[in-house]
Amino acid sequence: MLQVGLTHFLVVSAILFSLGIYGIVTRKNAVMVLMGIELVLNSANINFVAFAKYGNYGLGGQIIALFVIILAAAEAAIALAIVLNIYKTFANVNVDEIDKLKE
Amino acid sequence: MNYYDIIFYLFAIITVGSAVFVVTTRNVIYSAFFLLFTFFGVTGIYVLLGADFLAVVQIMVYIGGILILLIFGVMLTNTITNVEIRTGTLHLLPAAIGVGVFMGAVVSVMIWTDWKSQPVANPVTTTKSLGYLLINEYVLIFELLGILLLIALIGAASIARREKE
Amino acid sequence: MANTNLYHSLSLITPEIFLSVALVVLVLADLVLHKDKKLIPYIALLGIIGTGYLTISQFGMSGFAFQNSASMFSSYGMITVDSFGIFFKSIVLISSLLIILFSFQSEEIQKINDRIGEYYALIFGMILGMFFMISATDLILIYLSMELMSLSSYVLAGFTKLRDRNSEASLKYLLYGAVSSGLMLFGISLVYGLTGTTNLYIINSLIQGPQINLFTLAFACILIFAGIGYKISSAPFHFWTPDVYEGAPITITAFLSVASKAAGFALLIRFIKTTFVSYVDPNGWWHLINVFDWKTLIIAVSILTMTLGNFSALWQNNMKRMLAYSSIAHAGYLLLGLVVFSNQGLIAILIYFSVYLLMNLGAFLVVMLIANRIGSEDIDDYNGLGITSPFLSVSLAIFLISLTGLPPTAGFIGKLYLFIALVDAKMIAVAVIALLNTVVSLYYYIRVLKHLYLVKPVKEPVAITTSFSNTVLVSVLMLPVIFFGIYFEPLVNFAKSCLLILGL
Amino acid sequence: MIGFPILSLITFLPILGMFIILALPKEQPKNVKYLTLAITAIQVVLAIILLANYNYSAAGIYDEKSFQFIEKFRWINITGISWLGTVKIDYFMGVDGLSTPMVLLTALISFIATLSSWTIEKSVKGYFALFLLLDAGMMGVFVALDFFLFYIFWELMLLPMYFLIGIWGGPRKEYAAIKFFIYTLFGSVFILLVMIGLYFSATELMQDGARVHTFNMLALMNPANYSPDGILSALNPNNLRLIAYIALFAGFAIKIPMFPFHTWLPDAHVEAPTPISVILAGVLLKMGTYGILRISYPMFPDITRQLMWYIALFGMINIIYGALVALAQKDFKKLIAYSSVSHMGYVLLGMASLTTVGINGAIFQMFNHGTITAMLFLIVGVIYDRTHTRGLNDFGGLATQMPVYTGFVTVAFFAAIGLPSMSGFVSEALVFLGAFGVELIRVLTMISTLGILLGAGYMLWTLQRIFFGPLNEKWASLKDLDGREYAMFIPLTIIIIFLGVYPSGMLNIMNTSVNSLVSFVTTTIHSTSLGGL
Amino acid sequence: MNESLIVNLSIIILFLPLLGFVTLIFLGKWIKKLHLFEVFILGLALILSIVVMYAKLSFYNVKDIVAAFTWISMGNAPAIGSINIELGIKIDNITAIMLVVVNLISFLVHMFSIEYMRGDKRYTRYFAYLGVFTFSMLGIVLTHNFLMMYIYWELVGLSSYLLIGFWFEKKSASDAAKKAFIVNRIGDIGMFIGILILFTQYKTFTFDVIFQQIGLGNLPFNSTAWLTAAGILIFMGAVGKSAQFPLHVWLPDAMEGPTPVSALIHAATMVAAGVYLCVRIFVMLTADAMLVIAVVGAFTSLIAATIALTQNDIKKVLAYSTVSQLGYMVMSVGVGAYTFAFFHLVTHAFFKACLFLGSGSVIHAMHHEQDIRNMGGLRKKLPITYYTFLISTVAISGVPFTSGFLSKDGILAGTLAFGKLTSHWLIPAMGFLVAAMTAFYMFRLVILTFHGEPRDHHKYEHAHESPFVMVAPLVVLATLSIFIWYTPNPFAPADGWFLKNWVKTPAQVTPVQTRFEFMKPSTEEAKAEVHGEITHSVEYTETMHWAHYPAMILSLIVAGLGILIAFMFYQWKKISADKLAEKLKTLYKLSLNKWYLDEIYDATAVSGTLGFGSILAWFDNKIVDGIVNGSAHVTQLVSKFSNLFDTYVVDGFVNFTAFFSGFVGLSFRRLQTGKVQTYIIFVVFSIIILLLIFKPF
Repeated sequence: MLQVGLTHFLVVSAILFSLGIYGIVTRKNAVMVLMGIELVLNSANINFVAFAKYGNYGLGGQIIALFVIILAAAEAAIALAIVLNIYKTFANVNVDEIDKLKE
Repeated sequence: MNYYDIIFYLFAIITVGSAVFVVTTRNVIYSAFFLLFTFFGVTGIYVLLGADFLAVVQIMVYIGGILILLIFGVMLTNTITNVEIRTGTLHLLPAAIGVGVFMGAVVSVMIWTDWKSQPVANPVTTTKSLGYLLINEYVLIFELLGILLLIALIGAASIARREKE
Repeated sequence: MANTNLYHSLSLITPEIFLSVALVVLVLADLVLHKDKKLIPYIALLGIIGTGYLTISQFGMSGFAFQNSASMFSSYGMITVDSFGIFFKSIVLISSLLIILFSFQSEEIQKINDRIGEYYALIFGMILGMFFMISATDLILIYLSMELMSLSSYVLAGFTKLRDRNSEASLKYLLYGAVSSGLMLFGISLVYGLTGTTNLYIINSLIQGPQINLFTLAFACILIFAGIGYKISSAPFHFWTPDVYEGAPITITAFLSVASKAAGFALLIRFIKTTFVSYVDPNGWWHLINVFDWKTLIIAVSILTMTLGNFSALWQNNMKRMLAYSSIAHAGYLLLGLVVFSNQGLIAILIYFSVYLLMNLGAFLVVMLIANRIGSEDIDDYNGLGITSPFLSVSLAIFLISLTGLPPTAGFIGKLYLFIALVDAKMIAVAVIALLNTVVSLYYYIRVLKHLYLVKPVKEPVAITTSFSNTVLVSVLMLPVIFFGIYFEPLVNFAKSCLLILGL
Repeated sequence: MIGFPILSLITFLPILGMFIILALPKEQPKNVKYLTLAITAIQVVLAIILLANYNYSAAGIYDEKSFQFIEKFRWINITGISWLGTVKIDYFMGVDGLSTPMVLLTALISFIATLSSWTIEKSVKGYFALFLLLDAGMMGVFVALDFFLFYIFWELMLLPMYFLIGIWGGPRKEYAAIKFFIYTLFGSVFILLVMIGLYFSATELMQDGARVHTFNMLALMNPANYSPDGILSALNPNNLRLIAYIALFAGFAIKIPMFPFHTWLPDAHVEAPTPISVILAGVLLKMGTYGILRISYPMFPDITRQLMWYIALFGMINIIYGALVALAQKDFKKLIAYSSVSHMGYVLLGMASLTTVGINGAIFQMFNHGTITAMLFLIVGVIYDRTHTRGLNDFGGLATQMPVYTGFVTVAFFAAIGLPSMSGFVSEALVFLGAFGVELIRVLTMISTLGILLGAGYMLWTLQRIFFGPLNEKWASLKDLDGREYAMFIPLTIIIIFLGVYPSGMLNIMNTSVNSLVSFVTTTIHSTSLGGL
Repeated sequence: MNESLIVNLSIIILFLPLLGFVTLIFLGKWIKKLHLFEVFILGLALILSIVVMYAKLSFYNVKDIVAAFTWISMGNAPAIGSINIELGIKIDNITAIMLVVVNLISFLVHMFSIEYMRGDKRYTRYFAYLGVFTFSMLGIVLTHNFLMMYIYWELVGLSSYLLIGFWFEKKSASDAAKKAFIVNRIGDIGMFIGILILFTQYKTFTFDVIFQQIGLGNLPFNSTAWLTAAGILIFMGAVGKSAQFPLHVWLPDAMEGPTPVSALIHAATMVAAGVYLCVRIFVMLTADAMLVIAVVGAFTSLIAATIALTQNDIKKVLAYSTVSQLGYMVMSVGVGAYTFAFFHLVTHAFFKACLFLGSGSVIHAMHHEQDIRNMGGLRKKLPITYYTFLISTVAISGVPFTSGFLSKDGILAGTLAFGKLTSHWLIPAMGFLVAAMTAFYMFRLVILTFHGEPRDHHKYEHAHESPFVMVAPLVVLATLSIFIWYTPNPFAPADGWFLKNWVKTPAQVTPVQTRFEFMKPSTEEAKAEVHGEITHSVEYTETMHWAHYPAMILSLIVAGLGILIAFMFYQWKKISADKLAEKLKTLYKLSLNKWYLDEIYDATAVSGTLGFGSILAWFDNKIVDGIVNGSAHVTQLVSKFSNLFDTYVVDGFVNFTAFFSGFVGLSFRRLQTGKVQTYIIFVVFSIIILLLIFKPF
């Protein structure tokens, strides 16, 4: 059990994933919600890399992780631009207070 | 228990522990710094998994880029004079229940699944192979990512820039 | 990789290449022509037309591009070109063309004329993303193309920045989208872990083996479905839809409601068909690999989606929001075409989509034209417009009747084929639920008509005259709605010729 | 046979008229009215031509050869992928003894309703355009022989009806209009479903020998055309014929309207403008019973036989219930509306008998109810135009003030009561004769005869409350009928009395077909194996 | 005189009044004095009908003339064969006689009305209505089948409705008209069902065919019970039209119509149609049916007579007397005295018409005063009216040398024989009791009206004898109340030409076992002994002979007694009517208030139906509509949503799923909180749920 294998990495990733979701759901500040998203993406990346290594799937997993990292960067850029825009409009970035559109 | 294992646990604890702080601490700045540790931990895990290039990219892009971006975001969207930049939390209970169940599901999936597990030693360096793959098999995605970045650039610039009014 | 292979691949993705070039040209043009941006929409038009030409010239062509030379399944590539894909690409292109034409007319878009280059560049980004979504057969490509489309649409949803609701829409869309795609990515990673590949064809052949952990696969499937379901706004992943549709500029709302949904559907159908269908029998029935009960999932989701969409729409006072819920409901109807898992169902989806394109865009167009004039999308502000603005009101009435699915409009034909597929598959109960949903949907569509015609306005409503180009544009959408309602042979024939999904 | 496609002409002429009206300038509403009048008049002429060329001995029903004025050509033809098969839909029209009376009725009532629409002031163009569209839809329903075509026409008239009630109606018009719409749509989705089910269960033999799924009503009637595994094939042990029948019946029953689906009717009638009430009661309600006779009966003869008691039961409930509720009404129009419920019950009862006499009576009653109720609603319209009230207790003694009007009212009321020498009597009598002859529903029939009494009760009471007694001084200046109103009442009166004295004039049209229908429904067995396959 | 001529003449007779009606209705507005045309037409019809009667009775005495044509043909119906519904006429002796009776009385009433109705604002319309009535009545008389009988039956009802409600400005008149029609309809339903039974079995309406089939043993649904039922049900038509208990309540009210109308319709002809119907179906009546008929008739005559005793309205007295006499006739059919029933129908028609017209003359003279308590002493002022009235009264009381004596005596003899043969003694007892009461109340009427001192001097002063056109009919009718028209021997009605030659009891067709004992044919020899066609047993004939004299004597005694008592009370004032009334207060009140039957009906049937109607209307509005509609009550209970519901209702949004869909819609809408993180939580939970549902293990 304590012998580190694939499962260990996966469990870490699973926890990271869940924490990411938890962060996304509970944090008021939009920037911190974004942090949660980054955690989710990271956990997926760990999966890819771990699977690739233990499953002997070649470097495909790493490539995918690489793509995801790049994507995360792009997404973060856009996300922050939007958050800034929100800040300009609403003077705060509390996601739960931005609920003019509803029902 | 060998060194590999110990290092793994170390990084795993760093990763998970700081991630816990990331999502629980009320201070945004703290949170950002804990995120740094998380990313760092992930980097370590990458190294343990033999993904050296990825680890570097993780440090450069994530820690050097995204995290800085996030901190900028924090700075730009809060009054700087306010020393304690705090954030509230909401629906903790449903989130805790939902995520708890969810985590249980994910973790049990991870544990009980009979994954294919026949690790082979990675080549010492993966950079070259990755490069080769990038412009061969994954060239389409590579190009697509280029366009994606262009779009992100345009989009971010477009949305963040001040109106002339 | 042999060069011939690359050339072959490139020749199959000429429309996508052309799109990318057009995108770059747009960006450059925006930089060069920063004083006078009148030309830019025309460049965009040209780009669409060129892509359209290339797409249509691919008709009848089929093949795999970007084959994985390293794999033993080297014959299957990341991209598949087939008539099914071309159909949805055409849907996307036609709606893009119409959206660009709408943008000419939209006052919202007129106001951001100085950023028009970026606007079109982002639209092109979306189109490109959709194109890859439609034809991708590799999970990672699917994911990234979805992201490409999403990132563009996040920005576009908040593009005009005229009102709070733009920014809000864009933030909500972003957060929701990011979570959904994160879930999907996690699902993909699980599939990757189970099979060691992201290519759908290979996955298909691998999951037929006995060693696959079905629970994990189911988990992965659900996560991936969450990602796709969010794109097609099917319940329970639809929550963003009303808020974003209401908040976004109307042209983008229309675009999201048709094109992005089309891409999502194409993706969903291709994903399920390619990955989980073992074979198609001569009667056109798809036989699922017995690893995950997609049928039940989609039936449940479909019924939930249409019911939720219809019932929520009952209460809406904002036209865009009402149409958003209506589009959710329509996603539910469209899923019905998938639940039967047959070519009959597929044909129904294709027909329904063609019709949906016309009627939904038409409805949005009229709403936009009215909003241009009265500055409101509130149903209450429509009171009495039926008398003062007969053309727009009649057109809107026809579009809404078509959305309800009453003859003699094309909407009826769409529904008819869906129900034909259901009855053929002996899923009578589902058909009954769907039909009752249709009745419910009548409430809110007819409510608009009520406000247009029956309710006495408090003050004399403005008479909205339409310019010649607007009249033509509305007619172009309205006449086919009637025509296909009466004579739908060409529609069905077209759909019939677009059934090919390359697969095992 | 005539040299031109008379059925298409009679159906699509109003649509042509609609387009002309839309093109006419708004400023001269008179032109619009005259045009509509001309078109409906041409329809009447066409209907007469049709009748003049009608072959009384041709049966129709399930036999294409004995249908008349057939127009049939391929409308939709999507040829083959193996698994899809050929999809074909015909433009298939024709009339037999079932539909001809309805065509005549539709033409007549449209014409009368046009006359009655003369007082419409509000957006005349729109009104008459919708009116003509409605006209076309109704006519189409009665001449279509392809289920798909039938369904298109069936739904086509919903929307104009909605607007006609909703825009030109009374104070609660919106409510009434939407209620009408929702109810009818609710019914028609079931029809749609059964239609699709039938489509898949049966095939038609084409000229090239291929078997093709079909919407052709006549092909759907032939048990030999059902493939054994079709869900609506009697050979399929898990067939859904009973459920399909009930669904189909419900779809039509809403239109009739049959208890307990009738609640849309009083609202729609009360709120609709007079000419629309006239059309609604005169023609639209007939669509339900026509649909049952044309579609439910011959396509599901086995289930029909099985359920005839229930149909009769609902007929009885309609008769008694409608009459009793009518008795309690205080609004003139509502009373007439409930009387319609009651009278349509006779149609159901007659149909349930599955005998020549009963079904003849039922169809005849459909026609007669069309004319009589049209007249009753016109009567309400006349008084409402003048006084703007419909309260039964607001009047009194109008007979002195408006003797001619009272005369027509008396004729119409007694026709509705079923007084001999008026058409209503013959049809009611035939219904009872037919229904009583069937032992199964004899008791129900006997109870139903109470309707005769109750009908007399509410009608005469109404007559008394409005027309008799001392004149209410409020109405001392009411004018009697004018020329236009004469023109509406006289043809209807003549028809009512003519058919009362000489019912064969109408019965002969339907007789052959009804005999054929009855023998088809009572003898067809739906479990023979697929012929030739 | 050949058959077709008779048929043609009959058809002309039938349609002449209709022609009058059509002419008057359409042209009456423009042409003055058009009513004379109608009178002329009736005169013509009368002459023709006399010709027809003469021809029929002389040349075709035993042969029925039938002519028919197919009205509705339904071709070759599956499982049934050809169905042809025929209309046609049948002229037998009673038809021929009825033709004359109807036309004669109609003509006289027309004549009478010329003066009586003068000055009415709907003068011509009145004659038109009379025309349509005559037409319908002739139709009933002439028909050869049940359907046509029913058709004209209803048309008679219509004309009765129109004429009763002729002065519709009076609420009581329109009420009475409505009541008459509806009460009649109750009976008609029974008749209709009876006809339905017969048609179902025989696929025809024609009397002769049906009777022939019954005679052949082809019974409705092969059961004698159904035959009995058919007879009783058809008799229900007669119950309505002939105002038999319990449907007699309309007739007294019908006196709201003009008096000549009462004479024509509600005394002489239409109400007799019920008896005529009974006579027509006599041959198919089983013993049970006959017993029912006899009891109904007897009871009706008794109850009406008791009511007539105390009425003060001259027309009401006559009305109840009519009811009573109709009961007599019906009873007569029931006891098998077929010929006397018809005979009484004819004689009663004349003297009752005379009485009504006489009362009309009185009313006319008294300026529309109808209460006999305000009359008196009119003998001097209205001599002709008085004497004709008196003759008729004598006739109805059954005093010898009048037609009434002949027919009533026959009926009483019939009941007596019936009582003896079947031991149902109550029926003759009632018959004689009624005879006494009849004599009493009729003479009470005469005395109070014409004798003594005038009680309203003002009106008395202005009273004067009616003009010629009014008294002439009286004279004619009074003359017809003398025995000589019917028989040369005033004490032996059966010897007269009327009963001996013209009207004969037809042969029963019902299965033998269903008949009364005395209706069963005896041996061949016995049959030959009596009249050729009669199917009565020898005992019956003998009993009738036995009953003849006791009945005559008894009836003379009771009639005399009744008259005597009337004189004691009102002429000589030996006994005070008021005091007696005081003593028998309960009975008096019951009689005066017509046994409270109207009130009972109002309280039960009428308000019951109306109440049920209202309940159903409420039910329809609230429950049926409500279930589908989302009822307002549910709305209020769910107070949280009530506000929404109000807008919902006002919005015209209510529909069958209103509550449900509204609720569902609302709940769904609640999900849309506008907070994106909430949505994400939903997504997480959705995935968990989906996972729980779709776990493939």
